[in-house]
Amino acid sequence: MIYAPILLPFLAAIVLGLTGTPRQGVIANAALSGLVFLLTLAVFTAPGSGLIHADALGLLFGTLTGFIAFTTALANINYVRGAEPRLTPQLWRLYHALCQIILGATLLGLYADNIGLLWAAVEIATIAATLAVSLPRTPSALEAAWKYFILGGVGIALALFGTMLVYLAAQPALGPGLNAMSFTALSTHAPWMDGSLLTLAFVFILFGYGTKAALVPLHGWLPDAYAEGPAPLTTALSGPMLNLALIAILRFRHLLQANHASGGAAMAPGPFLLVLGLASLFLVGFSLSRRRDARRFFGFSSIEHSGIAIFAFGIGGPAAIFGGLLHMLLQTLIKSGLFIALIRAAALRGSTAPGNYSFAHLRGLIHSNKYTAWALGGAIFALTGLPPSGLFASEFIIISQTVQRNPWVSAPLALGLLLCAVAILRNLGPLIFGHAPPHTKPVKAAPEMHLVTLHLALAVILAFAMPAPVLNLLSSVAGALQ
Amino acid sequence: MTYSLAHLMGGILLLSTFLLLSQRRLAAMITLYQLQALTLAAAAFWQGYAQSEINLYLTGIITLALKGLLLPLALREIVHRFNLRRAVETAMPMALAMLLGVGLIGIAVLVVLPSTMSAVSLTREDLAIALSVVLLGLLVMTTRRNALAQIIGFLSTENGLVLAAIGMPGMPFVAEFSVALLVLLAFLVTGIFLLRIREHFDTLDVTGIEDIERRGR
Amino acid sequence: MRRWLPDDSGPGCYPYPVTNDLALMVGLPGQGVHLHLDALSLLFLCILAPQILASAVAGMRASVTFWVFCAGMVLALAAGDAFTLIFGFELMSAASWLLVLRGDQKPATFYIAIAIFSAACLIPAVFLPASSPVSCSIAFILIALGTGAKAGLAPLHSWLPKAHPAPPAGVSAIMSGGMVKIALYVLIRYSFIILTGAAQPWWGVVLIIAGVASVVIGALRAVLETEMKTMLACSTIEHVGLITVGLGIALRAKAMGDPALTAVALQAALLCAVAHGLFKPLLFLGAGEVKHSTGTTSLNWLGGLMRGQPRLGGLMLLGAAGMAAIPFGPGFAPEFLLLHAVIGAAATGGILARIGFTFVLAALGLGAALALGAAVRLIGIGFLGRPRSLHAASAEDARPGPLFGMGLLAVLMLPVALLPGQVLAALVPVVSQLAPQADMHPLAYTPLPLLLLAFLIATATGFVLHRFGVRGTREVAPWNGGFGRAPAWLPFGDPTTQPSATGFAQPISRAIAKAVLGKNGTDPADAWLIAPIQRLHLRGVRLAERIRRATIRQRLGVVFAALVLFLAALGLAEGG
Amino acid sequence: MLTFALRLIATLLHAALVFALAPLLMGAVNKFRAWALGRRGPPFLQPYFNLYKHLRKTTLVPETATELFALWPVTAFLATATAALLVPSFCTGLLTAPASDFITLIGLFALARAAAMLGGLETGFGFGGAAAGREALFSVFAEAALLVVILGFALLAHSITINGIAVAFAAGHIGISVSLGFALAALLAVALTETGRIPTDNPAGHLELAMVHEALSLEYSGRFLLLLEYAGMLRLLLWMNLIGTIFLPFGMARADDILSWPLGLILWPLKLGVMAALLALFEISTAKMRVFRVPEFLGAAMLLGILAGIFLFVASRIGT
Repeated sequence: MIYAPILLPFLAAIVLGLTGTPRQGVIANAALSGLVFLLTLAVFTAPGSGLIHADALGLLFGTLTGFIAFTTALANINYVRGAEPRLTPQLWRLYHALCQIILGATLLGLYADNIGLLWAAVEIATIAATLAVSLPRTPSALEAAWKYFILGGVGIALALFGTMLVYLAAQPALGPGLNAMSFTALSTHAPWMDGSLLTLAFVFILFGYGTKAALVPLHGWLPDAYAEGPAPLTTALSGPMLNLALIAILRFRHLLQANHASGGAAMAPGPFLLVLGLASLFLVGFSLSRRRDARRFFGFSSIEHSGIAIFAFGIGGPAAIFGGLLHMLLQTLIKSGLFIALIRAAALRGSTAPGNYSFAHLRGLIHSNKYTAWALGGAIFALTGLPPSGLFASEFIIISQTVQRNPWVSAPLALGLLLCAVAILRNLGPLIFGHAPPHTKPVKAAPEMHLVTLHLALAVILAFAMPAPVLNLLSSVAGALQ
Repeated sequence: MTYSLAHLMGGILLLSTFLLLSQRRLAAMITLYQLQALTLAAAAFWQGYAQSEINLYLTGIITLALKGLLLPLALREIVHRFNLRRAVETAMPMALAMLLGVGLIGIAVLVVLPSTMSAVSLTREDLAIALSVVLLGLLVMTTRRNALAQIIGFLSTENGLVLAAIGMPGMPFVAEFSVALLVLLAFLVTGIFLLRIREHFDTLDVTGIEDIERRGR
Repeated sequence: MRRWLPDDSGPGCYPYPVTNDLALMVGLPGQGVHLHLDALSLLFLCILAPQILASAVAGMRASVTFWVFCAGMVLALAAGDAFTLIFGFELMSAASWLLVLRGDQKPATFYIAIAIFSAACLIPAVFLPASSPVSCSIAFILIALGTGAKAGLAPLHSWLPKAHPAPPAGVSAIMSGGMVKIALYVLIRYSFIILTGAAQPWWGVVLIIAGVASVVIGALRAVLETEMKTMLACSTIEHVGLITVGLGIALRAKAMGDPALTAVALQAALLCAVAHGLFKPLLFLGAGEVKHSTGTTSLNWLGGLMRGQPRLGGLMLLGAAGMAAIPFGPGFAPEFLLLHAVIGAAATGGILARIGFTFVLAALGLGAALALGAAVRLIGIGFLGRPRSLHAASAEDARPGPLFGMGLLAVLMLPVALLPGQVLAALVPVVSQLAPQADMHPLAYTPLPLLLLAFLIATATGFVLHRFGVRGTREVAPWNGGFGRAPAWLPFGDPTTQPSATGFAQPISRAIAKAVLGKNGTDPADAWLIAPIQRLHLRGVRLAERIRRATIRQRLGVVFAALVLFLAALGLAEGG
Repeated sequence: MLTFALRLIATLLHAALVFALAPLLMGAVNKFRAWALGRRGPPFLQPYFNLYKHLRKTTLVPETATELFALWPVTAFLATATAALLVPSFCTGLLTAPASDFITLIGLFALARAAAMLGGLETGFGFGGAAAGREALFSVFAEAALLVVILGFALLAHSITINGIAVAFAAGHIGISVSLGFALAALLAVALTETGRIPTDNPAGHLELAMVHEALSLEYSGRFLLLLEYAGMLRLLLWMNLIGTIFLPFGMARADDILSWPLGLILWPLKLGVMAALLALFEISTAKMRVFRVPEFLGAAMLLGILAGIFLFVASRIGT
């Protein structure tokens, strides 16, 4: 059962990559993504065992990934219709294949119980994403892809080195063999691992997966990749990829913490994570003010949210981890909804090609279409964590935990959040309510706006009326990974 | 005997990486890289013999074939085709780069020092060497402006990774397979990139890209 | 009351046993929402309710955002735990931000920045452990900063005159009359109830200093501003300052164990909140109607509105009487109590404190007279005299909705104005809740006997005038210092011969404003606080841009440097 | 019961005397000033004639005035008159004593001033507006100075009602101190400003540009002007009463002790006469200030008031 949602996208990628017109491809892509989503739900009944088996964290984020992939694929239908002439049919085939590969790789990473497999999944996802960014074949897209490739490649190399060091550190406890690479075995035997090697490993893991999670100063690739690639693929679908990297860091952090807490030689993981988290918050807070391109802008905002999650993991303790995971869940929902709306907004103004996402081009959206404007505005607003956005709950938990566990860092955290939120909201007014460019006519809303509303509503429900099963699941994860 | 020989090879690898750092010319860098790969292959064979692991022999063969022979050939082809025989300009004075290299090795040693390394065939020194090679490779990447030189730095980093991997006792095959895959795919993608970049910038020099970047947005 | 100051079991300690309790279904995951009403929150709900009603009647009832805004305020007041409180508080800020944004985009960013700043102070403050006096003091400072920023307390007030005039009048009314009260409610809630055990006299001093600064700056700017709504917003700063001075004196007196003074100061603060919650929305609604009928709220373009809009003008006169704190108006009793409290406070504490209170008294006198000047200017320039523009000349009376809302507030002002003693009696439970040992005396200011006196005098004078004087009046051309009549095409005379709002304020501007405000009348908070922060921010932005423009190699270099740095730190930490 | 009756009689007597003698006091000041300048001056009763003249004149209303034109003089007069009833004249313990809180008094002053300023702005012509702006400026300092001054009295007398202060000061426990001297100077400065005398304003001036109080009533005539002028006279009497009660408390009667009345009734006009003479002397010996010197003048008064307070604290008469 567990293999189905992982294998299906890879198999589908082969088919989609070889045959089909763009229109057939996009329908097939949507149908397949929907199927994968259902399969991720089905995995709850049979989480599997051995090399690939999903724990509660994997299940939860796997479902989220499936859901996002599904909604993105649905929104994709309209996008491809509009953007069809921009790419050759072969490239569209590649595009759809890459959609499926990224989905499959992300699910593989989430469900894998093996640190090597996790690394391989991240690598596949990175290569696929690099290819995806280069798809438009424009100089700036190639440049962005090149940047992504170099920085991502270095990150992957560092992550591999870290992975090997973890294996080495596990030798005293688990001995050689596959067992020393299993998360399940590692976390139960963490106290007996070689602490100082584990710390060294963690630094490499942090830099490796941190590059993938786009933590400052490892973030260099992300804004350009967001801005230059084909919109749905590199933006909406990338949220789950960031989550994958963050979850990887969280899992390794738990090893270090467990070793440290039980008196091992490992250092506490907190300071490393806090430094990177705060650096992300502040750099983004300052960088956002000068952004003119909306996709780059929200790329930076993704960096911010990775930073917040990492910060929460750095604070540690079940509640902060809970807050961090909740933040990731909600942020992914909101951000992918936002990008769906943003692509629609660009379509309202003529074209969804990269370069049509500048704020000056999109401004006064309410004069083009009210529903789109409100949905986009709502999503942007939700990013800031002001109520009624769901992120308020997660940020509230994180700040409160920070104050109780490490009061002094709550000041820079609060300041960083303030900076980012203000920088985001500064753009919201002109974007939604400003004067539209001349000759703007009202346009009808597209059906995918309902998807955005669904995303936002889910984010609110998940934060403020969390269903008991989800709460239990998240709580148990947070408790286990504290 | 086992350890000292493994040691020796690690030492050669480190030395060649260090020399890589000091090289200005692309052709020489490729030669050094080739030397590195060959040493690595030998180390893999030796470790395979010592641990009697069939996987390590396989790794050795892959390294020898792909990194020791194929890759350098391809690199030389690129140098030849794009007429890059001229000296490589570095972004940093050589002396400073070497000094930094020495510093990096120091840090690698310092970091590895506290680990206990019990019941492992890989010694502390081996780990320090592997770490040094990784770091020096990264240093090469950051001190060169030329894309090809950066790629060579990256490749040398991967050599360091493989050196570490072959020393790990009983490391499942997954890792080596992944490394091979990475090298293959990485070069594949790089090749595509290089061609594209040639298409658009008429040169392999990454500075062309940087110019676009500088315009900002 | 649950978890106002959460212990370590705060929202921590997951996993929680999940029950089927409805309260746990909504709210913070696993924690739920807790509501709680006591005398204090009921008082503020009572302050809030008429404003909301009046604004809704005045034309805001169709706006969803408006109702969200109100819901946020009510939720903050009804909150029984920290999460609900701050959720409501920020919901209120966010909704009002949207309303400000729809009105005027320029101040909206500043406004939301302040709102988030207050959340960024409040959330940590709420969760600081109450174990040591130091952490309690830090919590208090954070609470004061967070609520002060939202209430418009100096030096964090400079957003208020920019943001409050931006939205429609009904929203401005509630922002000025209600929203700042919610912030003060949180301040009262924490400083008097939750942190009560740890309260120290200097907490009160902090509030007094901030309050006095607000009074002086707010009142001074109120006299100088020419936009009616901006001027009203400045006056709000002044009244927030007055309330805060009262709270500060009460807090200090409570910590020093002076029950009588505590009671007087608390009564002053609460009564001021009640009164301000009535007349300020009234004035804002009126300003909105002025805007509606003339298209402007600039006093320099108005004049003579009393002729075309007698009902609106009369209601505005009542509101202005409250704002000016003159006897028989709703604003006098709180001012009276407050001055008594300051005089009482000057009789306590060390010599420095006493001298300080002397200055406080002087500053409050200054503020009161300036507020009077502002109110006179509002009525005298805006509603009396001759029209300064055709729009003002042709203004028709206000629409029934807003007039009804204003009338409602005016009717509610009557008991506060004429029966302040009875209103204070109704506040007794609140005062006892805030300071259980408070020692309350009846109010020495009794408007009704004074009114009786005035009535007797009026009767006697009227009799004399009627019996011995010449009756009736004759309408003539104004004397105007002997100037000739204006030509026929200027039915209201030459507008430029009339003193303008700027001209009225010119003596004060020349004599006082130069000393208190910066060049060109800029707010000192703008010059000394906001501008440096903006410069700092700009520097950060430039640095971030430089980082962003890095080439691939430089980015790689940064990654590499960071890695080496982390490794070196690791090596030093483990090896050293 | 008897006490109440006595107090009622005293209050009625107080009211009658205050309302009847206010114009006379104004006449006395004018007469003394004329004498001091070596002129014969108008008769003592001249203010009564003036008021009667206004009573017999038709009241003119400018076309540009609003319906509230009549409200301002009436309000200004009523506020001043009410205040005048609160301040004791020849005896303490009037029926109005409980309401004679100093802050209520300041409030009534403010009300009267606001009404006068609005009256000045009513018709929308230049002089009234300019004068209103100046009046607003003066009041800023005057009110602050007055508050600071009464702080000293309140702390010395343990009471903020004027009656209480008068009783305490009359009891003679206070003695003479530096701080009281400062307070007197400050109070005099405020009183001169409030009553519109030289050096802040010139009641006899005829240049509209330099007027403050007079310019506010330029458009009023007939009975409105009567009310405004009468209010001015009452204000002068009120302030003299106030200063007399606080600084010359000797010989003041007690309302419930009818035997003390005669002395009080004799001493009161004497005190008023002396003060009127001193005022006249002061007025002829100083020049009117420029408008923007007045804030400095009043600022100095405020500082004096603060100094009075500080000396009071330093003297630690009231604990540390």
